[in-house]
Amino acid sequence: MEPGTLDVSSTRAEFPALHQSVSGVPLTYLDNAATTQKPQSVIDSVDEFYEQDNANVHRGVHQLSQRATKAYEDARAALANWIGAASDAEVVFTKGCTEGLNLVAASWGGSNLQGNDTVLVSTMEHHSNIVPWQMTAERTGAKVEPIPITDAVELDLEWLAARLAKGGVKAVAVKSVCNVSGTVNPIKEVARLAHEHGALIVVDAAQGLAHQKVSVQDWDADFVAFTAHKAYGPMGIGALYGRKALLENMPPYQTGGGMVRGVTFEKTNFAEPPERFEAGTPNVAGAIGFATAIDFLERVGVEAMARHENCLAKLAEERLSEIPGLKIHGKAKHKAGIVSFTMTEAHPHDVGTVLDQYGVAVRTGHHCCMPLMARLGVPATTRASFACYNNTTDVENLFNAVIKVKELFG
Amino acid sequence: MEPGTLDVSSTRAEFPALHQSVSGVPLTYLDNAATTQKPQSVIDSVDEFYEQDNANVHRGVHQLSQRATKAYEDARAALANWIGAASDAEVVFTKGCTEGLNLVAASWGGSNLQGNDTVLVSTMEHHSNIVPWQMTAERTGAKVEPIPITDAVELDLEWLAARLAKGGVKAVAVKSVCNVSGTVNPIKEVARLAHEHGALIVVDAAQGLAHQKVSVQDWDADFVAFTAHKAYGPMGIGALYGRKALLENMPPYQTGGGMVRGVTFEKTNFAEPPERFEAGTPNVAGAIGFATAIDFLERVGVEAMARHENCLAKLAEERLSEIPGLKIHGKAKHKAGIVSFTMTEAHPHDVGTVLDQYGVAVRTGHHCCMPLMARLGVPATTRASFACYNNTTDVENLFNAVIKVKELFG
Amino acid sequence: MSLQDLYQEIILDHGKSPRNFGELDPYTHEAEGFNPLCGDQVRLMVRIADGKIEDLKFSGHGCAISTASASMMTQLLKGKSVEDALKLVDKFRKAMTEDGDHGDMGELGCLSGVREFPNRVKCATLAWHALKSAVTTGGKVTTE
Amino acid sequence: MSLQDLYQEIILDHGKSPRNFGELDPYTHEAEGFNPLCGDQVRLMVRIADGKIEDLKFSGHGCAISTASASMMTQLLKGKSVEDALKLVDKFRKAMTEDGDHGDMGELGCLSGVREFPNRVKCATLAWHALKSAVTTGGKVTTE
Ligand SMILES: Cc1ncc(COP(=O)(O)O)c(C=O)c1O
Ligand SMILES: Cc1ncc(COP(=O)(O)O)c(C=O)c1O
Repeated sequence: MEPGTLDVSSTRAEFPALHQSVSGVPLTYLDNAATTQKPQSVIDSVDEFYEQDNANVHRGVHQLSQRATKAYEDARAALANWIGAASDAEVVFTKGCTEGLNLVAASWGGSNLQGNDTVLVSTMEHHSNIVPWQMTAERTGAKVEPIPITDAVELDLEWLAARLAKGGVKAVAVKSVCNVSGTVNPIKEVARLAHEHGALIVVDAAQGLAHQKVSVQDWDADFVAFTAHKAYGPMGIGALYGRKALLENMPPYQTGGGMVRGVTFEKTNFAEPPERFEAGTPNVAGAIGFATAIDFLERVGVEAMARHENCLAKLAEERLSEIPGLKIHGKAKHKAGIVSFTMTEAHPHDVGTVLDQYGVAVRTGHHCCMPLMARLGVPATTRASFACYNNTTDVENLFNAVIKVKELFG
Repeated sequence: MEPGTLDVSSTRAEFPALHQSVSGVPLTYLDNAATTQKPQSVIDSVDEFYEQDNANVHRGVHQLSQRATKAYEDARAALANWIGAASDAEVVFTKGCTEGLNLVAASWGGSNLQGNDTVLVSTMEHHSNIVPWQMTAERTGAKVEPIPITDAVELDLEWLAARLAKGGVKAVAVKSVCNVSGTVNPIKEVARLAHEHGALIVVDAAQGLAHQKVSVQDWDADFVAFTAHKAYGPMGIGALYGRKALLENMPPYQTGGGMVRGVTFEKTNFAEPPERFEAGTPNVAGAIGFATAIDFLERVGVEAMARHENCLAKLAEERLSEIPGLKIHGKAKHKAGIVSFTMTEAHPHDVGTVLDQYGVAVRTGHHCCMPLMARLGVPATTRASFACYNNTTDVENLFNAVIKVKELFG
Repeated sequence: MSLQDLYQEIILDHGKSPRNFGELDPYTHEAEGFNPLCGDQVRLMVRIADGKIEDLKFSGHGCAISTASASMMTQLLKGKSVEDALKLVDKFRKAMTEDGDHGDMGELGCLSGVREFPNRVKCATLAWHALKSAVTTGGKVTTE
Repeated sequence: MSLQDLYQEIILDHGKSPRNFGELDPYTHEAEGFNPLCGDQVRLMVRIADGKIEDLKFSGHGCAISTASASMMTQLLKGKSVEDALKLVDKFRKAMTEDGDHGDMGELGCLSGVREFPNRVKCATLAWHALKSAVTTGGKVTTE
C-alpha cells in the first residue's frame, strides 16, 4: 500500500508522459518542482477549447466569442474560489508566477516605495521574488534587505519581528513553500507580523499551489503569485491574487487592448481591476487548462496529495541518509515533498547525469536561489521533488541510482 | 473554383472548429483578425509535447528537460528563419504582441528617451502600440505625436518625411497591416525615412504574420512584434524581433529565473539576449505550437493565403457596396483581407447580433483602435476578416446576413 | 431565441425615433454612460425639483437596444419621484440579469428578450446606470 | 552511450585529483569562467613570457567533467606557444561540438564521450573558453 490516502496508481494512470522509458528504463520523474506532468483532463480541456470554442474574448458579439469569454471568466471564478479570494476581481491572470511578482514590484512597488522604504526579502527566495524588488529599488531608491534564515532553512522570525519593529518596512516578500528545501513557511504568522507594523506581505506561492491548501484570506495575504505549470496546469499561464483595495489603487503594468476605457492621443483612461492588469489577448486556452488543473487538485484532494508527497519525501530522506557523505539540505519542521542533497564524492551535475542514465529525472543546480546556495555554502544541489503520482518505487529508483553515483565516484 | 491558388477545401478540413453549427446554421467564421482558428497540426504538436517531452527548460540535466530545451530553441530558430532574422538571438519569446511592444517601450524607450524626444505613432495604431508609448513618455518626459492618415486610411508619408526632417524623433511606431482597414503599410519606406533621420522603426506585425511574408531584414526594421494566435498558433505566445545591437544594450524588462548570470542581495548580473528578456519558465508548449503554425504558413504558402484572402475581401467589398447606406472604411491601395463597414440604419453592435443569428461571426466595436475610429468619425465598425480557410460561400453568407440587417432595420 | 423577440417592433421604433432625445436646459443633474466595448455613449440630463424628476433627456449615440432602452426610460420616469425612479432602476436591472418572473414591466417588457443575449445586457442598462449615477452622485459613470 | 564512456577512469582520476590546481604566483594573465546553470566556477591564471605559456594553474569548483577537462588542459598547454595553445582550444571546442573525426586528441580523446551528453559540453569547454579569454582579452568570461 502506498503511503498517504491517494489511489496513486489510478492517479498516475491519468498522466500520459509518465508511461515512457528513458535510457531503456521506465521514467522516474522527480523534477516536479520545476514543472509537473499534466493529466489527460488538462490536455483535453485545452484541445476542446481550440476545437470547439476558440475565439478572442472581450465580449465579442458572436457565439464563439461569448463562449470563450464565459469560459475565461469561469476559470477566473474557479481559481478565485479555490484560493479563497473574496471576489473574482481579485484574480489577475498572468503568464506565470514571475510575471505576477514583477507586476507587484513594478506597479505597487513603483507607486508606493520611496527612498526611505525597505522591502524585506527572505534569503531563501527564488530570483523571481528578489530581482524584481531590486529593479524597483533601483528606480525608487528603496532598499531591499534579506531576512536571515536558520541552518534548518527556516525564516528567522525573531529577527523579522525585531526588524519590523525598527520601522520603515513597506513589504515582506516570502515564498509559501521553498523549491529547494521544501520548507513550508508560516505565512499567516509572517502576515500578522507584517501587518502589525504596517507592511504588506507578498507571497510567492509557485510551489504552494500543488503542495498545500491555499487560502489567501486565511493567510491574510496582500498579494499572492501563482503559476499553473507547477500544479498540473499548462505552461504560459498563472495568476496574481491582489487584495481589492490595493489593486484598485495601482497603476497598470502592461498596457494595450482590453485594459482601457478610452484612448486618445491626449489621454488614456484605464479599466477597473482585474482588466486593468490584463493587457492584450489573454491566454484563454491556458486559463481553461489552469481551471481544469484546479479541478484535478480538488478531485484528488490537495491535502491528500501533500500528505502522500511528504511521506515519500521523508522516506527518500531516510533512505538517502543511509549513504555516507550525502547531506540533506533543509531540516525545517514543516516541509513539503522536496528533498535537496549534496554528496562529497560527486558534484550535483555529475549526480544528475548518472541519475538520468538510470531514468531518474531530478534537477541539479542553484534552482534560481543563488542567495540560498550561498547561505548553504554549496554551489548547487541535487533536488528530488515529489508529486501526487510518485510512489515508493520512484523513491527506490532514486536511492538505487544514487548508490550507483557512489559506486562510480566513491 | 475558389479564388487564389489555395486548395481551400483541404486546408479548411484541417481546422476542427470550423465544422460546427451555431444558431442552427453552419458557422461562418470571419473574426480572424481577432484570432484565427487552429489547424489540427498545431493542436497536436502541443499535445505531443505534454504527452511525451513535458519538462522545464534551462538546460536541465535529464532527458525530458533536454528534449524540451531543444524543442524550445528549435522553435526559436524556426521563427527566426521564417521572419528572416540575422540570428536566433534576435528572437525573444513573449506572451503576445502586446507584451513585445510593452517590452520595447519600457526597456528601449525607458533607457533611450528623454524630455526632448518624440515618438511618432500612426493614427491607425492599435492601443498596444500607443498606450505603452504614452506610459514611457510619462516616465521619461518624451512626447508621443500622431502620424496623420489619409481618408483612405493610408499613412501620410509626406507629413512623416517633413516631421522627421524637423528633428527630435527617436522612433516611429507603425503596424504592418491594419486590423480595421486592412491597409498594408509601406514598412520598408517608413524604415528608410526613419533611419535617414536617425529614428528607429517599431513594427506591430500582429496582423502581418498571417497576411504577408515578413522579412525583418528586407524591411530593415529595428523591432517587430508578433503574436501567434492571429496566425494559426496557440494563445499565450508571441515573439519580439529586435536588432542584435539594440537588444544587447537594453536593460531587462521582467526579471527572475532564467535571465540572470548571478544573483546576490548586493548585485545581480543579467544574461545576454535573448535570455535577458525571458524571465521565468517560458511557455515551451506555446513556442512549439507557434513553430508548428509557422510550418503551416510555409506549407500552405503565406503568399497564396494572402492572395486568396484579398480576393475574398475584394469580393466582399463589391457585394457589400451594392447595399445602399453601407459604407466601407479604408480604401488603401494595398490592402489585406480585412473589411470594415458601417450602415446608416443599424449600429455595428446590432449588425453583429443579427449576423451572429445567421451563423456569421464578425467583430464589432472599436477594435482597440479608438483614435482611428475618431479619425473615421464613427464610434465603431463591423469587421469581417478573412483567413486561408474562408471561401466564397462565407462571403455570400456575410452578404445575405447583412441584407437581413437591412430588412430588419431598413 | 429569435431576432424578432430581441428586436420587437417597439424597440426598433424607439431605436429609430428616440423620445426625449436632445439637450435639456436647464438641468440639475447629469451623468455620462459609456460602453467602451461597443462605443455606446449616452449623456443623461435630469431636472429634479422637490424630489421629483420634472424632466429628463438624453443625447449620444448607441445601438438600437441602448437607444430604445434610454428612450423608454425617459418616458417612464418623467414625473416620477426620485425614490420611485431608483426603485424602477433596480427592478429593471434585475429583470435584465436575473431569471424568473419580474412582474409587470409595462412597455419595458419588450426588452425582456435581451436577457437571452447576455452580451447585450450592458446596452440595455447603460442609460439606467447613468440615471442612477446622475441622481445619486451626479457624476460620470461607465458601464462595461 | 554509457556512463562508463563518459566517466572514463582517467576523467574520474583528474576530477578527483586535479593537476595544476591552486594559485599561480606570479601570473601575467587570468580569466574566470562561470557556468551559472550548474554553478561551475573556474579561475585560470597563466604566466606568459616570450609568447610562451610558462605555467598555468586553475582554482574554483566544478563537476568532474569540468575539473578533469581543466586539469588535462593545464598539463597539455604548459610550455606551448600561445599560438599553438589557441589552435588547440579551437580544435578541442570543435571536437566537443561537431560530429566527425577530429584526429588524434591524445589524452583529451577520453573526453570525446561528452559529445553524446550535449548538456555537459559547456562543462568540458569552460576552462578552455577561460584560457582563450585570458590570453586574448585578459578578462572575465562566462560560458552558459
Ligand atoms: C494590429 C494589432 N496589434 C496588436 C494586437 C495585439 O495582439 P495581442 O492581443 O495578441 O497581444 C492586435 C490584436 O489584438 C492587433 O490586431
Ligand atoms: C519558489 C518559486 N518561485 C517562483 C518560480 C517562478 O515560476 P515561473 O517560472 O512559473 O514564473 C518558481 C519556479 O521556477 C519557484 O519554484
